[in-house]
Amino acid sequence: MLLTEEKPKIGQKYVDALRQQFGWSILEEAWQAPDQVTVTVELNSLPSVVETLYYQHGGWLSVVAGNDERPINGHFALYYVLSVEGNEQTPQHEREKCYLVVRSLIPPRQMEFPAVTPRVPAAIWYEREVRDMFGLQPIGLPDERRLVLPDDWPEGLYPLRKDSMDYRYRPEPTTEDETYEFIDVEGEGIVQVPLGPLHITSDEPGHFRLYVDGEYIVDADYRLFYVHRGMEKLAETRMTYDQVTFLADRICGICGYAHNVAYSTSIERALGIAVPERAQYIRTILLEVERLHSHLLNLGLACHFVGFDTGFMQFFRVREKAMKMAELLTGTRKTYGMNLIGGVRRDILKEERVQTLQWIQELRREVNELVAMLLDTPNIVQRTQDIGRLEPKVARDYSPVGPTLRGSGFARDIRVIHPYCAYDRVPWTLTYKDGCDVLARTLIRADEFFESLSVVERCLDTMPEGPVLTEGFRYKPYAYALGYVEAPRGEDIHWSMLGDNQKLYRWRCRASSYNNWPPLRYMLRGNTISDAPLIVASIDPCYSCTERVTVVDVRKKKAQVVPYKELERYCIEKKDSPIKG
Amino acid sequence: MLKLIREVLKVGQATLPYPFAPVELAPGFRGKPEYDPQQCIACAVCTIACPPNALTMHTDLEQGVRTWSLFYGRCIFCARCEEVCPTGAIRLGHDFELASFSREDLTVRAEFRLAACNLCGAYFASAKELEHVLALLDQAGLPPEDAADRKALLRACPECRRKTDLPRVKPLIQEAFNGRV
Amino acid sequence: MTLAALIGVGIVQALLLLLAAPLFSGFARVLRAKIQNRKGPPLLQNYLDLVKLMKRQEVVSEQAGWVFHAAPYVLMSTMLLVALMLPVLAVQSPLGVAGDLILVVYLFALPRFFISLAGVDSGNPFGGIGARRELFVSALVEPVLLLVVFVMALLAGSTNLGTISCKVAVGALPPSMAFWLSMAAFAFAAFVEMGKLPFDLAEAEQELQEGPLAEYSGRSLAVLKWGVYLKQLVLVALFLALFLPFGGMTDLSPAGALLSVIAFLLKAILFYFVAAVLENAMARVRFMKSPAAIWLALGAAVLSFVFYLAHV
Amino acid sequence: MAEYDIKTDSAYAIRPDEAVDRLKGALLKDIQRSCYVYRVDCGGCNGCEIEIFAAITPIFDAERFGIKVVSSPRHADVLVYTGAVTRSMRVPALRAYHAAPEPKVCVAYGACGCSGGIFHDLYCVWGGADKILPIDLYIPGCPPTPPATIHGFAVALGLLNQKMKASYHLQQDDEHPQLLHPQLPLDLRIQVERAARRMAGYWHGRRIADVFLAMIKNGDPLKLSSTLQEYLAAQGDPRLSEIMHRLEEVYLAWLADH
Amino acid sequence: MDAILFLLLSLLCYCGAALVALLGGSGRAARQAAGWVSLIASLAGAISAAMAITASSPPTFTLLQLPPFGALALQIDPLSAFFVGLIGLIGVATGIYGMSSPTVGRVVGFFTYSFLASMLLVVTVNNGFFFLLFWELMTLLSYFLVIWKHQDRQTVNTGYLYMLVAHIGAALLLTAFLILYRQTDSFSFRLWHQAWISPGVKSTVFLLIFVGFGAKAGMAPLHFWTPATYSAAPDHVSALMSAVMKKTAIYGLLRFCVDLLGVSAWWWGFVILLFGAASTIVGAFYALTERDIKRLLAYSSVENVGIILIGVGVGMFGLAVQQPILSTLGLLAALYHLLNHAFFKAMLFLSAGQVIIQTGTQNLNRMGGLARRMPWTALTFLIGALAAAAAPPLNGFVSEWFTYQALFAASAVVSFAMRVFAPLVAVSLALAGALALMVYIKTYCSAFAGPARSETSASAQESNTAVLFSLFYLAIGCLVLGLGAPWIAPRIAGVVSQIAHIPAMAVSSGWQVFPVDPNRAVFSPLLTALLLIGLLAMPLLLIALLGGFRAGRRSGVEPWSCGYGYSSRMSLTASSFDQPVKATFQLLYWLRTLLDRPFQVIAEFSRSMVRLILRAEPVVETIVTRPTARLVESAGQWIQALQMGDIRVYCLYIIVTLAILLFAIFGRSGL
Repeated sequence: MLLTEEKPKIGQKYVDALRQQFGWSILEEAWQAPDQVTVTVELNSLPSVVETLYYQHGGWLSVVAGNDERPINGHFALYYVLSVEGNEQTPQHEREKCYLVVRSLIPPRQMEFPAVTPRVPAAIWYEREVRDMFGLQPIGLPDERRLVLPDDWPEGLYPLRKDSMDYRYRPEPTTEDETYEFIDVEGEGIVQVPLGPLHITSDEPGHFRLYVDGEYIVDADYRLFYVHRGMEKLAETRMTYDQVTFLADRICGICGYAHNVAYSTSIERALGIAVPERAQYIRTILLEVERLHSHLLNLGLACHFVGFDTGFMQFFRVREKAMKMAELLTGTRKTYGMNLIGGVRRDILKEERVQTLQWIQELRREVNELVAMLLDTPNIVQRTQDIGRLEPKVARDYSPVGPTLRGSGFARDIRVIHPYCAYDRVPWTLTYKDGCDVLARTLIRADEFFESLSVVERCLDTMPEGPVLTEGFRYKPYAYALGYVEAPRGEDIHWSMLGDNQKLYRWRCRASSYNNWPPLRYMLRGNTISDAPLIVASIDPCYSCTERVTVVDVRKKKAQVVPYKELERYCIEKKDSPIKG
Repeated sequence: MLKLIREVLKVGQATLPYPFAPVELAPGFRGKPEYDPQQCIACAVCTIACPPNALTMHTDLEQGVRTWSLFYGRCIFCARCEEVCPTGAIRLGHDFELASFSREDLTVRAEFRLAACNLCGAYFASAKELEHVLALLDQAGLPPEDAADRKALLRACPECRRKTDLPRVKPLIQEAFNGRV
Repeated sequence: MTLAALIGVGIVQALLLLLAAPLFSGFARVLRAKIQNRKGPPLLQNYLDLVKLMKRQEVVSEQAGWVFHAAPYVLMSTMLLVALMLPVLAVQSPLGVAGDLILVVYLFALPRFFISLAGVDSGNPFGGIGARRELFVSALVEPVLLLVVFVMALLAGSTNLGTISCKVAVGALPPSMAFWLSMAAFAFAAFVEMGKLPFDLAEAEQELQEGPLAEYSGRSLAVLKWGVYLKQLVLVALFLALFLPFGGMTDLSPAGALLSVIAFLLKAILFYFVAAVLENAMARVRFMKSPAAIWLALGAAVLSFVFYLAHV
Repeated sequence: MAEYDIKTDSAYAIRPDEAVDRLKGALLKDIQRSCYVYRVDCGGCNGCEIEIFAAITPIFDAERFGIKVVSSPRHADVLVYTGAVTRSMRVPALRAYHAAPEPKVCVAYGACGCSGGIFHDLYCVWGGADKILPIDLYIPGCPPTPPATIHGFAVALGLLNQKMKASYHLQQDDEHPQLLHPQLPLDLRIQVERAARRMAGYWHGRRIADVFLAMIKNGDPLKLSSTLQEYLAAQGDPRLSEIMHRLEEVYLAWLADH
Repeated sequence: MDAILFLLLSLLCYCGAALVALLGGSGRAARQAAGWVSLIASLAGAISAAMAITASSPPTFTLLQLPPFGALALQIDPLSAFFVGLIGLIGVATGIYGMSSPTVGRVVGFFTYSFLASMLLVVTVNNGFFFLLFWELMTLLSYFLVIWKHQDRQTVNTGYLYMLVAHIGAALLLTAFLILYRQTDSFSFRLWHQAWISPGVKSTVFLLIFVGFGAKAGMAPLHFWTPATYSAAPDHVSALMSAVMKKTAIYGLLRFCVDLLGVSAWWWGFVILLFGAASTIVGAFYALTERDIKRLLAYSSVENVGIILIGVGVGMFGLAVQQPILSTLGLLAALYHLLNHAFFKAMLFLSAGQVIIQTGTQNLNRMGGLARRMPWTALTFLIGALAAAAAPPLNGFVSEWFTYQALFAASAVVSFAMRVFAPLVAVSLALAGALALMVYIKTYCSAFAGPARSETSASAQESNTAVLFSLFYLAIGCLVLGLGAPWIAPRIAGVVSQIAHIPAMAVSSGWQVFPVDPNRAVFSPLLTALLLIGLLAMPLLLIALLGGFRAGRRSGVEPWSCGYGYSSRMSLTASSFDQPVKATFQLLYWLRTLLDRPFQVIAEFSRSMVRLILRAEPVVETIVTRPTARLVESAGQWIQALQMGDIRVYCLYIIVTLAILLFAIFGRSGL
């Protein structure tokens, strides 16, 4: 969209730096918002550009979107979305934070692109996904396996290509048994423990293959995307762009509203709609209410997974209050359906406000007691401390998000870095810890819970007047922009491009867990079977949003097999990890 | 451990008596969509708005019948239908006890007659919708001759309407083209 | 009491334990619900569950051999045998002619052998891990149990269950530090053997999906569950027989019988109550850390032995 | 879209078995007071799963009816299928079905489980559990609330009766939809309703607009302001006052136009 | 004389069997013939034992007189009879096994049967010199059996290690015997028993003998040769070595320390007790982490020798403090366990042998699922495993029960050391028991339960009838020894009273056994067994009452693996089984690794030393070694299969040993 010249362009200096370094490879820049810029680069320099942004300018890989733009410009396109936040050498106040999208076009006769993964590991899943959905071959990607598409999907059928198939086309299954090849871990007597897809602790399907030596996890591999339903295709076909908000709710049954807001803001940004202030506040309140019940859920589940069912039950008992709050404010406990493009569907009147404030008081008191009780419980700390360590270096390489990242010492929260809704208007503090373990992540959630209560309270107290909905805006064909929200699990990001028929041309929604899955393997290694469910839960995974785990150590360019003896030693001594670095 | 025991004793039994007593629901709770076929004009706005296609409509132009149907098994309780319904024929109630042994019991169907074009005799719109629009025209308080004109026009199918309207529209179109060229 | 009377008492008490076992586990279940601020299931829920399971089809994995089929029955029969031998209602061991305390301790190993084997035999990956955990924990607990048994036997001068029980009941063993510490160590060991949280490592639902139980279904599951309930109650009865044998019959009389039944039920309820509070107020021990907890019990047992040597 | 439905001749496909069907009646009697439930998530969004969780937690406590969520399908009496049955989950879902003892009750849970919900016709789902296996009970909802879950189980076990009935309405001759606020001019009504919706959303908006329109309809237009003041004073809600005043403005502007 | 006749018959038949095996060719017929002959030999041995044990005085038979060393006489006193019986009973099993097992070929057959004969001689000879001679012969024959099957470097090294330890032990024995000879001027056992020897000398002799026999018995910490040796030897040889040969060391200990010398100090028993306890613990722990099925069984033998030694220790302590009850209990427990162990361990080794033949591997991780392929072998293995894990009421438990009772009795005596240590030893026994349970569950699980983890394992065949017959023979033996305790224990107690020269005491009445004092404890294995079986009716009754039999059963479904397709790699492996123990008791395993190294170095060193000697002394080689070798060579072309180097070395060993012996004796008489 067009921007008037006076508006400051945050992030211009990164674009300039790129132009300086890569010269003619930078073909084009387009601004979608003051802090959103899309830079088209020549395909062969794609990996270098992304690497430069990632490692030299403090970039974090948010999402990669593939797009079949043949009907528009005759090419396939790749969008590498990075949140560029300035490197550590830059003084804090000078760090500009913007979303810089690196775009490259792939001619349809070529159908391949140089993989970024060998340079930036965080891209591993994205590039596998692009291969699955568009049939674009990432050259140099170490992992040949499917990621998103099920095992029984026929070869050579790429769902997201515009000309491949009807969205309803269901090919006959090609196989009745799993054909996915798990990594082979060497070592005498290594047992493969399957976790899932139907496991009591994962309330959602996902298959983990733990390679265990006795109780110790030597390595892990995973197959996710059991929940791949194809909603991106759905949004581009059956639904109109304003119905997609209701679909976005159903990306995830817990943090659906965050997706909803992310989607709505992406469209609103693309269409240049000014959302009323009051609606922004209401969205903020509901986002935080969602965080309330999501964090209580995670705290409860953490108790459940260590066998402390009383804690689980207590947290769930209190959580019902948050659910009632959601029901009162939105009419439903979970999938709120509160957003329309341009605003929200319900206002908050006195009754709701008073009741909510009262529940907040009660929640604050009760959860305070429960958290104190939890930390007071014998062996809780023993179960969580130094378990499932996510080393800062691994975290930096894989761009995890949310409490998972903040538990490893990074103060990174989209609400601060790229404020949206009303987060820059109500005061709140960011929590991060450097324990790198399950305990740190759990405590962050507890802290954030109380912070959320305050945010809701403050928003309710300072809500501005005015309408909650904008109507009568114009639909602009082929406009595109990013929408982002810090969901309870971390940054949700949506890249939406409108079509020309009241529908979306392309919708790429990336849930927070998507970025948290790949480093999970590193968190599992060296722990015991007892810890596995807890570690998985500590990233508070949302399978359905990710819709997808197999990681290959991309730095070594192949499935890395650590000598078994080394791992055995590590498991016992717990130092000098052979996996590090 | 002591903190836990204290908490447990303080709270006591938290379980609600449901189903032996009704549960308390928020006033704005979005429960089962209650359909009032009397009020429905089979205008299809809801079926277009419905994101999961729980509301569908089948029009049989041969028989002059339009069947509206709602499948609770697919409903996502978003209340878009309530939001868009012009006559308030569908409202989300507070009922949530929808469990059912068959898909059939989760369906609500309503069959409406279509109005036939007073010019060509083809079925074109739901009779109730037409009736409702005509009533709205009355409510709109238009000048009587204008209203009669419009009413007459509305009783024709879109095809016939276009044909009827052509003489009036033609100069306008020509003007527009001239302006461009 | 005459041998016939004793055997009669034995049969009665074995039946009593067998029939009351689901009740006590149900009681634990209700307490668990109460601690979670829930209304909880009816007290007799476990009976309903068992009766239901009996009527359900049995599904058997293709990997399972006859050991898998035999294990639940072995568990129940062994536990019944122990139930026959314990001085529960009488202060004497009703079936003392069959064996002594050492036999009892080793009898617990027999079903463990079969259940663990069955866990692996079913081919279920978690069954195997559960079996391994069960054995590991019991390998650690066994020495504790035996040392305590030895101390008690030395105090009483016999490994005969009835003799020890009698001596404690009539106060022939002056309460000493050795006695109290033995009691503590044994209570702990029994608690661990009962597979209660935080030591339900073999059946850890969240980690192992009930471990060796996972592959069982229908009547086998019913018998297995019943056997597990019985094993728990038998362990409690063993603890009570050794350390709190008060209220047991010395002669066969209706009043004595009634009194002994009531006394036993009260003591067992107390044990289950304390166990329920403990198990619901803690997280499961991290499996690889469980030895540390058990060393503590071993420490207590050793200390009781030292006190015995020092006549304290 | 019949042509896109599953036709697979899978080794796991479920073959009809009359003997098992006959047993089902007896089963209900057995499991009425003790019912083990196994959850099979066939690709749901997590909403249903967490609501099932919520149904076993203190506030709703399904265990008081003897309902217990178990961790192995071998123990199950009832299998609860959630999710729209994604392609990858078809075989695991069937494995769970075969792993459970016969006879068993299969429940389709949530909009997705019942029919595929919003995803019903997508390429990577099969659109509801009943496409791949026989379903005995449907529990709609998105997601069903914990009370709905408990009600559903009670119905499945025959403890409560089903409330839903299929209905078929045939248009009658005397059927006339009522006009909303027929006494008021159409454009005023529409303007007020629109403004109310923009200010307070569809749900509050309609109620507020109805109150406001009733005031116009019943009262003297000149006294509207004071009636409104009285009403708002009684309500004591600043936000409501703001909305009502905005509606008043709309009304006054309309009056000025006419 | 009848007993002697049978003994001679037995010896002759064994020799005959050896010759038949050697000369009969490699065919099936020869194998069977040899097997039958050896079967007769074993039965004769058993009969001889049965006769001797009831004889009023020990039957004796003098073969020849060799003046400087005394008479080569065979004597079957109750102790000898007990061991003759043991050899006979186990010999029956190996004989039947040998008839059909392809491993018992010409050479192996020859050595096996001669080995049995040599053991018979060891336990019946009543002269120190000849004892040592036959002892050496037994070692040499078993050595050949060890290195026979595999000729790789590892096995040869193992052979060296075995020989080295055996000879260090033999050297100690030799020293002890020479001391006794100096004291008594005779090699005759009778004189050794009658002579007065000062307590100091006695103690020295005791220590030498204890270490010497301890090494042979595989007592910790001298056990390190056993796993390698047993693992290398053919399965029936491992069975014989573990079940019988080891026991000859116990025989030696009892014969010399208890019978001949008489226990003169309380600490003798105490030392044995402690070493026994250490062996149980070490054996159990190390067995647990093995994944080679034979090494595992070997370590388990270490554990069981420990249990036997505990009994011996308590018994000897009882003798020293003149507590005949204690002695009776201890020695009874020891002998009983010795017998039990022979039965179950022989069975375990034999069935393990079948498993190895079928799967082609000794690695437990690569077996699995054999219970469906070899149900009968699995059943016998299971019985053996239960017995070995001391599950009541099988034989393993009965003897452990006696051991516990012995320890309990010991903790009640006045000696403070015993009061402290006896209960602790009982705890170590309990720990070892629990670990043994784990060991055998692991073994059964990895080999027989679950899915097949290799192709050979998936296509395994049931053992043939003869093998099964021998396995069932041993399994029934286990049951009989367990349930028949009230009838068997008094017999063993009788033997004990004879060895220890104490009055016989009642240890059983009716169906019960008790530790002399029935008030202290009673145990009725038969009643326990009957009740266990009878009570199985209870669950069945419950099922019947609650209508459980009407519900059907459906089998043949995949194991539930969380909804994912099942694969055999998901089932538990042997290595995975013991990892928690390994991680918890790291120190113990670290010690083993640490200690293993020097032993390997010693073995390597001795090997090179032997080479050096050979090279330096070509004279000896031309004069003695080569002719001997040629002689053996001429016995048949089969001998070429043996590595020449080895034969030379061991002939050299014998010669050197004899030379030292002769020098010592004649050197003295020359003085």
